[in-house]
Amino acid sequence: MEMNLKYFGILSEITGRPDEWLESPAETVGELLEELNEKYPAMKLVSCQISVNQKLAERVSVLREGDEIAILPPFSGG
Amino acid sequence: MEMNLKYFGILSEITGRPDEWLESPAETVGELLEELNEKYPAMKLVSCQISVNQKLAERVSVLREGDEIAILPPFSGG
Amino acid sequence: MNEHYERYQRHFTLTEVGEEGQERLTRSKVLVIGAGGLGCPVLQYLVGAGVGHIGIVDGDQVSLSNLHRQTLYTSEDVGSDKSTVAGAQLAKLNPMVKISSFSEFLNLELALKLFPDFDLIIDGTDNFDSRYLINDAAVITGRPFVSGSVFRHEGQVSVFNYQEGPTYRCLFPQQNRPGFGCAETGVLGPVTGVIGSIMAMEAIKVLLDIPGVLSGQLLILNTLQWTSSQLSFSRKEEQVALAKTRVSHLQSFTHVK
Amino acid sequence: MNEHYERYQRHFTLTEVGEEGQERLTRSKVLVIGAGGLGCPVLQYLVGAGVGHIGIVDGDQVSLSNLHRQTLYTSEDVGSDKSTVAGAQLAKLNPMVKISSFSEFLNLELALKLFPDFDLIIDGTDNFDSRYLINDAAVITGRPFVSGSVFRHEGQVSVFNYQEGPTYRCLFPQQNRPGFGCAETGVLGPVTGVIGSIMAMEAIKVLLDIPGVLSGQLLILNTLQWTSSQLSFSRKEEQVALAKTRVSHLQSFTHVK
Repeated sequence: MEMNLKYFGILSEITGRPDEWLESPAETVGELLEELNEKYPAMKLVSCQISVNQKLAERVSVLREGDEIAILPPFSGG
Repeated sequence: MEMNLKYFGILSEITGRPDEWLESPAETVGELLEELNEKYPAMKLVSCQISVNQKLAERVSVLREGDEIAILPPFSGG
Repeated sequence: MNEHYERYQRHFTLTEVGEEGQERLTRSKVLVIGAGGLGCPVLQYLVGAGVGHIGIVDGDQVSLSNLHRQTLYTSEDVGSDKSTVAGAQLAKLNPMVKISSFSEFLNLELALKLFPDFDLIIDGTDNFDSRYLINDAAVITGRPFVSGSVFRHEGQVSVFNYQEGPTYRCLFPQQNRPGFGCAETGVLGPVTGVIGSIMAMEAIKVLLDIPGVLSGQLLILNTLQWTSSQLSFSRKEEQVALAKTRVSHLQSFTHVK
Repeated sequence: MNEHYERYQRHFTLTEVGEEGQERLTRSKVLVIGAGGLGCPVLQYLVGAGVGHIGIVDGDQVSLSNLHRQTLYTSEDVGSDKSTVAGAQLAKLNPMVKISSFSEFLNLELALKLFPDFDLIIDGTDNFDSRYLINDAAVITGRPFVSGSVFRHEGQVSVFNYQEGPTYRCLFPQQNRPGFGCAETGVLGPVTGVIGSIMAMEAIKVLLDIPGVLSGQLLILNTLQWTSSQLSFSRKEEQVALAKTRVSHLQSFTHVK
């Protein structure tokens, strides 16, 4: 399944890009996260939330072809 | 043909809405403008530009089903 | 009254404000936590707009490295308390506004004492501890709060605990992992200017009941590409309950002391 | 040098600035036309960022109805020249920046005299005559300019005449129809804060060659919904040529005089 990933904040530095299309066997948000943690080990260190199609998702949320998935850490700066 | 119109600045006040879907026989930007000027006479008084799918268009530009058409006046305030 | 009319003239022709809205702003009380890169524009525009009472909480002193983005301070102010300097400058901007400065870092006791006196809280702090603290105190005291934050060229804004809407913990449950502030990562002044101004706008929307408040919506802005996205999220009662456990901690703490 | 390092500390850890970029800012010269709602944040952030030389052109005096959005002024300044007051306040913010105040309204002769001394022009004016004038003088003198404008809760920003890119006339050919400024229509302070801060960011991008400059792109922002759109447009040689006809007018005018 192909998905459109968007990386915010420090995640775009960890992954080296602001977004990418990813072909993945992951069927849930949790599975996708595991795959990403393997691909980008530094990602494990960062607290972040996942949204699917502009809506906050849970680890158990099911993914569909073409979903837009944003991975966003909270920011603290002011 | 159905088109998605977006009105910026004073135009959203003239038309009473920020956007609308319009069923129109217009085949070019110029023809659409004529139709709008009839529907919203006050529009004639305002200097504005038209963009089609996020690109500045000319009066002769040809329209297609589902086009996103923005009507934007320059702003002067500061 | 003439000064009132002349000063707020640009508000009277706006349907969203008008004379009634201006009257409402004048009766409003807003507490701004953090008078830094985000707090400065928030304070300037809320004091300019004529909010009746503004509280400023910041225990920090002005440093040279603040000046590129913290527009209420000058080189002469280096070393002075931010909340005091900001208060004095804002009083000159609009003497019709009552300004209270608190030169302290926020803690739970101070938050629970101050929040009930204000209608709306602004979180312009620069660390996660303060953000969770503000969230929890806002939940406990039943106050909405506008929250903004930046990371390099990106910013986030949302309004939490507004009309039974979701809280900060509903979006970002607390996790023991590192965060990143301005000091470590660097930031350009205009980034805090954009995000702080957006926060001021949201504050005015909350105070005047203007539709479209960013409640249950996180606005994320990239200031290099000017792309924005909005992500929606819902209230989670277990996260709201978590905020309230703070009170019991405080009570037992106070008791033990 | 120690002050330099401490003051710009938050820039040094940014890959887009760094020590080299800071050096470049220090050598840059920016002329800001209009020290009003848009000009104030632009000036504050560019002076804060350490741009070497800032010129301010504004023939207006501070009035009470400016104060809600023009954050460089206080009640005590009412009646004084904006460019003078702004210059004095900005010098306190960052004494390392050279500031030149011109208490005049821009006309073509002044523009053609001043523009060649600066690398970048900022259009923060509040009327169409000035906007076309700045465009034409920028085209004639070969200077890029950052242009921002607001209408109620909406704002527009673009960078014109940047690296052979399109000009203001390529986007909005001159037409004899009415426009709308802040005085007639009203505006909330944070709206000019957001748009002015965006303009300051674009200025820094131009000065430091950071990719993504809004050249050939008009950013339109709605501050009630926080929706943004970007519309692309191209250079039209006949519109660029039109700008240059201004010089012949001036030459004949000067000649006749």
